[in-house]
Amino acid sequence: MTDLESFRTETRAWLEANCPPEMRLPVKGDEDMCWGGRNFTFQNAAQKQWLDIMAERGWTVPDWPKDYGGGGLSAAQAKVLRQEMAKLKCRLPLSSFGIWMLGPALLHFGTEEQKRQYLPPIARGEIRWCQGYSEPGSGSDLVSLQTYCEDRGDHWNVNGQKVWTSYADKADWIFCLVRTDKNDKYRGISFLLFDMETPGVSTRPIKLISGKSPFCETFFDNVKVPKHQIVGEVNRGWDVAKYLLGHEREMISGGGVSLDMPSIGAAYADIAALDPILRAQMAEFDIETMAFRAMSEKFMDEMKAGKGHPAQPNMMKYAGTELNKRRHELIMAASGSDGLEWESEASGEGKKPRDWLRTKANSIEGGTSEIMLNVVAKRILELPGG
Amino acid sequence: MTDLESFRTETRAWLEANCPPEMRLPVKGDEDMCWGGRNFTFQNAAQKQWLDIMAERGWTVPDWPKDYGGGGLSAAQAKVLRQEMAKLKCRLPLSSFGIWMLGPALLHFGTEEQKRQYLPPIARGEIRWCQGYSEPGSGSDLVSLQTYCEDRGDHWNVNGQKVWTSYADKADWIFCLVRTDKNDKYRGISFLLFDMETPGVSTRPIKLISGKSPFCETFFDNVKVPKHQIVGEVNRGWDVAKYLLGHEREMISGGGVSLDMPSIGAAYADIAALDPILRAQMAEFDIETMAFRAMSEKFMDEMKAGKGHPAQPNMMKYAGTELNKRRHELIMAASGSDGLEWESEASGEGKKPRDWLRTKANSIEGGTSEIMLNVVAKRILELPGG
Amino acid sequence: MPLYHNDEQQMLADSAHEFMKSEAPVTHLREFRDKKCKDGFSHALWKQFGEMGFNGILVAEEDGGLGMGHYEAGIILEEIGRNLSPSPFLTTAVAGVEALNASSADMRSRYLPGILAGDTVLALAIDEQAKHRPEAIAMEAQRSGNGFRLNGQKQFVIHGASADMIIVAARTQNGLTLFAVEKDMKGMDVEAVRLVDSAVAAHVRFDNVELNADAVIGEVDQGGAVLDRLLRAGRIGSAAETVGVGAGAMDITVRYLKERKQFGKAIGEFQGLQHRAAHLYSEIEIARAVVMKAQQLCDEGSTHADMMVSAAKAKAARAANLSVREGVQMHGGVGMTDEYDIGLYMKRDRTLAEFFGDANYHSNRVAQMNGY
Amino acid sequence: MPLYHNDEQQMLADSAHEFMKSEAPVTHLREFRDKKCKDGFSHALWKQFGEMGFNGILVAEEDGGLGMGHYEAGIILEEIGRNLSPSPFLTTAVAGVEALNASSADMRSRYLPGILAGDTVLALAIDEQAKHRPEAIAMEAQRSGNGFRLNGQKQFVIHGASADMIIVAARTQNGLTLFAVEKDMKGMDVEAVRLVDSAVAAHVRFDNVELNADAVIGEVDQGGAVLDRLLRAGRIGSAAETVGVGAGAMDITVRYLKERKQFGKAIGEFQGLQHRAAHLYSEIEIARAVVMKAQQLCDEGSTHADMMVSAAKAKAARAANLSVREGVQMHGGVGMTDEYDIGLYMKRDRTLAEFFGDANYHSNRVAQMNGY
Repeated sequence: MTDLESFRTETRAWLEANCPPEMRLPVKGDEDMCWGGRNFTFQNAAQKQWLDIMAERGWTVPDWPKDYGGGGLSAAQAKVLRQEMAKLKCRLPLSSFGIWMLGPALLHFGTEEQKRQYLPPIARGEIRWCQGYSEPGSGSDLVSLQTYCEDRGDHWNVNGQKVWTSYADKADWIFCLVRTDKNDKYRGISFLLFDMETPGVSTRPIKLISGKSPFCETFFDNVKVPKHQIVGEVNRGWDVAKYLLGHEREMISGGGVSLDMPSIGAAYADIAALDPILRAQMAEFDIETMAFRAMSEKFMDEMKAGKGHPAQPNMMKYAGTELNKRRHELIMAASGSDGLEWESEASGEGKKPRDWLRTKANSIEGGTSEIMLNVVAKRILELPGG
Repeated sequence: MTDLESFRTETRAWLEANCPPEMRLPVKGDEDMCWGGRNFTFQNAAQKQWLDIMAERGWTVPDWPKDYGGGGLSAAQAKVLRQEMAKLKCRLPLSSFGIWMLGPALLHFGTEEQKRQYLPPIARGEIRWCQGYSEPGSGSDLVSLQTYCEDRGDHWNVNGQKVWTSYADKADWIFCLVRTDKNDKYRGISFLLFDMETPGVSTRPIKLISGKSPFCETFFDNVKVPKHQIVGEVNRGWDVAKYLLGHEREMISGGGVSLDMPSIGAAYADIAALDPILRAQMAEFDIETMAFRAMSEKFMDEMKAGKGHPAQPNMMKYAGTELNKRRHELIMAASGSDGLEWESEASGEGKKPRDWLRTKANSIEGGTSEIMLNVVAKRILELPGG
Repeated sequence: MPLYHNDEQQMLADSAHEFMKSEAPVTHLREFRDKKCKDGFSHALWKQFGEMGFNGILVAEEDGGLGMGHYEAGIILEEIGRNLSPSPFLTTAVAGVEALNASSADMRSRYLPGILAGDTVLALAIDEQAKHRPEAIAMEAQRSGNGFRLNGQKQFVIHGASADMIIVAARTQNGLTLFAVEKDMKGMDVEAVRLVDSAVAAHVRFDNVELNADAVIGEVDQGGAVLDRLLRAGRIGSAAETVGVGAGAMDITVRYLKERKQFGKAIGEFQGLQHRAAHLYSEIEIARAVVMKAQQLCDEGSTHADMMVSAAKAKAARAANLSVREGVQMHGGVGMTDEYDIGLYMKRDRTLAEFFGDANYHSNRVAQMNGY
Repeated sequence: MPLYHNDEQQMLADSAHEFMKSEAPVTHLREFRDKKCKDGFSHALWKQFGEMGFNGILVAEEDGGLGMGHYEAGIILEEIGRNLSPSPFLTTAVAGVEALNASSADMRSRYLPGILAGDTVLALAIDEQAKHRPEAIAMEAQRSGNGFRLNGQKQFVIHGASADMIIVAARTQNGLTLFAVEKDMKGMDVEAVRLVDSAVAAHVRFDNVELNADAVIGEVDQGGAVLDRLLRAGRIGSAAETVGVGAGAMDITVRYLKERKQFGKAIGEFQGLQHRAAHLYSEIEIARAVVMKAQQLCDEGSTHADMMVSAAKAKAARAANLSVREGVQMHGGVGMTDEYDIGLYMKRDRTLAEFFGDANYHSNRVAQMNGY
């Protein structure tokens, strides 16, 4: 038996013994996820128990070094752990922007001190982070951000506003892009960390067309931040941001379309039988789905083998999100007036139309379709200009 | 009886008496049209007779002034003449770029001398004109034209090349945009007329993807042109060109889609019955056709009433040509392998695929779809930039 | 008739434009929505519609109306669409009135005065399933004494909970019959549902609802023709409103393209967006043209009217759907927020798309009418 | 299996790429076309295909072939598509060989050696009407002595006039049977027709053509399964060639966007064209992925192969059609001239679209397989 095989056997045995049955039920929504943090209310004792024993082994962040609260697993071992958790339907013990975004940035750009200070509480689910990138005036043109971070000698003083800060109203700390030099667009941005309880920080949730959302507007009014809470060099925060944006787009490109999305025509065969035009659209869409599913498989295979074009995630994000929007347009057409109900028990308080409306953001968040196409045109097709 | 009504009665009687029966048969192709000119071979005696008697009344150009060979009819009378000719299925006595393009330009910009010299031979079908606008390096960006026209004191000396000069190999004279000032893009262009038999002029037909075509490349190698053969002021030829481009686009916007285009699904009902996806596409297309037909009617009505936006022909040209291309894609799909035959008697030597391929030029010639969209964006929607 | 407004129509358009802009703009919809207004529209506004004379457009002069046509009704509806004005105009003064125009003098005098005054509200109970399919009406009205007994269910009855009268289509022995069913009849169960666009529709269940013979609109078993008339008016009317929604969404989007700056210039300077905006303009113009053409054919009583109405409904739906989708996308993040109006256009477009049959339904209908 | 070439496949791809580029590039097609070459392809090139070993990809090792799969055949076909190389590879070495693989050892030994050597050319007589519809084969083969008598007609028989053997699908008493019909049989009338892409197809009429029993491919009445196998190979093969055509058209168009200057800059700088080019790239990538997936499923003998093959054929056709349409449009005027290559891609795309069923046919097939 190879080392990896014995690791698999041991892992499965441990998971079977330690993962509480409640944590092996399907995740139905945000309420079933563990986000951690100072103010988090655990769904039940099992959720807390599962977090604690996984954190103890470093398996909330299996491939982080043990010194920073991780499991110190190799990539191959981490994959085995993921596979075994999937087989046993174990829930993620902890979901966190700290794990997905700040962690990788700190591991790559942070000082030894910063890693020791910030990573272990992330791994243990003690501190919940949010991300402060977008501003009202800087969406696609992120680098035009205006939130100003002034050097006051012994501290930074931050003034400005962020938008689309997911769960800002629930997070403990924020990692944030701020302007430290007004005269240099790219080399005037820094990557700053601070506590959301610092005086001068306030948040306001954003209501979307689909209803309530985790997104917030976040305001900074003379927020004082200690000097050492910058990641990387002062004025070189754009390097950190670019590194993280790559991460985000890969996440989204993977998540846009479910890989086992079934035939939409089969799901609405009764409607298709009555509406030959919709049937034709569904047939075309089923083909698009099958084709994109194959593309996703190819993309993943190539990524793993280091073969794909580095800008390919942009293409995937574009195609996947546009496809998902189209899917929900078809669902609405198939659902007719049932799909219009917004406040009724039968409709689950408008689940279908809210889902449909929510998909419209897919091609905006994490880089608009237009930005994706720009990147494909320039970096893959090498078209000139701009 | 009003004057117009009696004009209608008289006109119909005259047409019935004078239009030869051969000239009342449907026009099946270019070979049934009378283009006139020095080297034109009349199809038959009737064609020549019809041209001559119509020219005698000035009715080859009914609304031009009588002094220049026209009929001197009012707009209302000219419309009555068109209507009565349509009712009796009289063919056009003369088709000519001289009538459609140069004539209007001369009437608007020409000197009295130029009008008296050039217009009557156009009206009588004695001189056939071609148009020299596009150059290999200047397609959509017409104003970048390079054919250079040098002032040699007692004459102009022309060097350069034109493309897409329709029937240049059959025309007697050319009206042509040339550069007279290399330092001013717009105000360095002049509108020049000269005989195609002038030494240094040569032409070469262009073969299209659809087969033979009336288009030519035309080369000028030290062509000497008398000084007075410029229309309008020297260096102000762009004004004339813009005036004419407006004419051309209106012509094309009207001509792109036949107004009584029948249901494509009805025409291919047998195929539609076997292919539900094609049927759905045909249903969508029939709706587009009906809608565009209504739009054409509205556009014409508004134009006549002086109500439409002056840039609306650009929208019509865009929408009509894209629709026509789509129509031929559907015809090809419905025709299957029969529609692939290129050289066979059964296929009329590939009429369907040649027509299909020819439509691909619709959205390029007379201003590309991209240029039309630019104009709509800027002049109608008033979007900024460029 | 040329395809543009004559002077009288232009005056009507100007007055409708001013009226909706000042009395029922998008803020009016927001206010009603946020108050969770039970009926989904303002009765005071409906009264004003009456005062403006809008409600009499399709009512004959001898019945106290203006005796105008679908073209003029469409002028009002396009402005309603452009402002997302919530009102029972389409169900009551357009589709409802067209059905009543086929009814007896007695019935006309029962309902038309209230409609003209902006007092009475009508709803239409046609659909029985999630998709519009009037060919397959299954609900039955059985003879019962001098009258009828209704059993069955209807859905997507817009304004069904607030209507004074609901026009109900049901099978009778030898055909279809349309009934005028007053509110609160015994055996009726009306369940109000808020829709995505904040309109309120109802599921209506009929359990042995007893009707008098005078509830019949037109003749017994002859309701098919009346229903066709009602549907034609509803379809071309909703198409006109749809064009208004599409045009309104386009206008605010084009405005946003001029205002919003990214990468140091207005985003409307980017050719990628310019071309899509210009294409959208073309689609909306064409949709408006076919809607106007269909209105004219209806008003002329042309035999081609029915097919052109379906073409218009389908084309308007496709164009407006493009407009709201492009609208949200071009607005970017703010387009997803409730604070901006573009999402409200997307929601209204969705409801209108289903009302009186969607683009697919009407495309298929055109194919069938063309014999394939 | 991962969805990218392994080392062996990459070597094959490199050699096919080099071979087509040097031996059968677009100029090769032009030369043959302008000479009005009777067969529509070069027999010398076909011989070279044999020498390169391409023709043995789908032939079993025991029959002298390489025993590879559809994935590898697709590698050759994509390069054929990219270079518009005229050859009988698809009909002979792909679809034809797959039918022969289901035949007796005797028949295999009769034809496979000639195919492997690049001597023998096969054609396929399946379609009887303008559209591909193998479900509705009407042509009949009646028992006659020890053999059969064929009557009927076939069309769109590519290489039908130059083929050494034509595989003919016909109805027999209890099913379909496939026959290997040698050239110049008595009663056969072969009318060659030049197609839009300069390939030569034939209308073939069979008037009491007498065949021996050994002309049967596989078993009598069991031809349905053989035909399915032939069609599957032809469909996924033509899909791969179609991806090559689409990718080739895209490549020359993107190159043109970088070269052509208007308004003082390369037209590829205009965002309107950039976005369309990037979208096109996305479509071609996705089409290639689904074609590769379908090839793999075929090679694995998966039960999902058939549906994925139809999806691949449909998607490849849509993507390549977009590519050639965008290609001509983005080339502008010169795209309409015979002098530029983009029009040749449009023409080849058109023929490939119809070969083995078009996108609509296969979309419908996917819907049916999904039970709707």
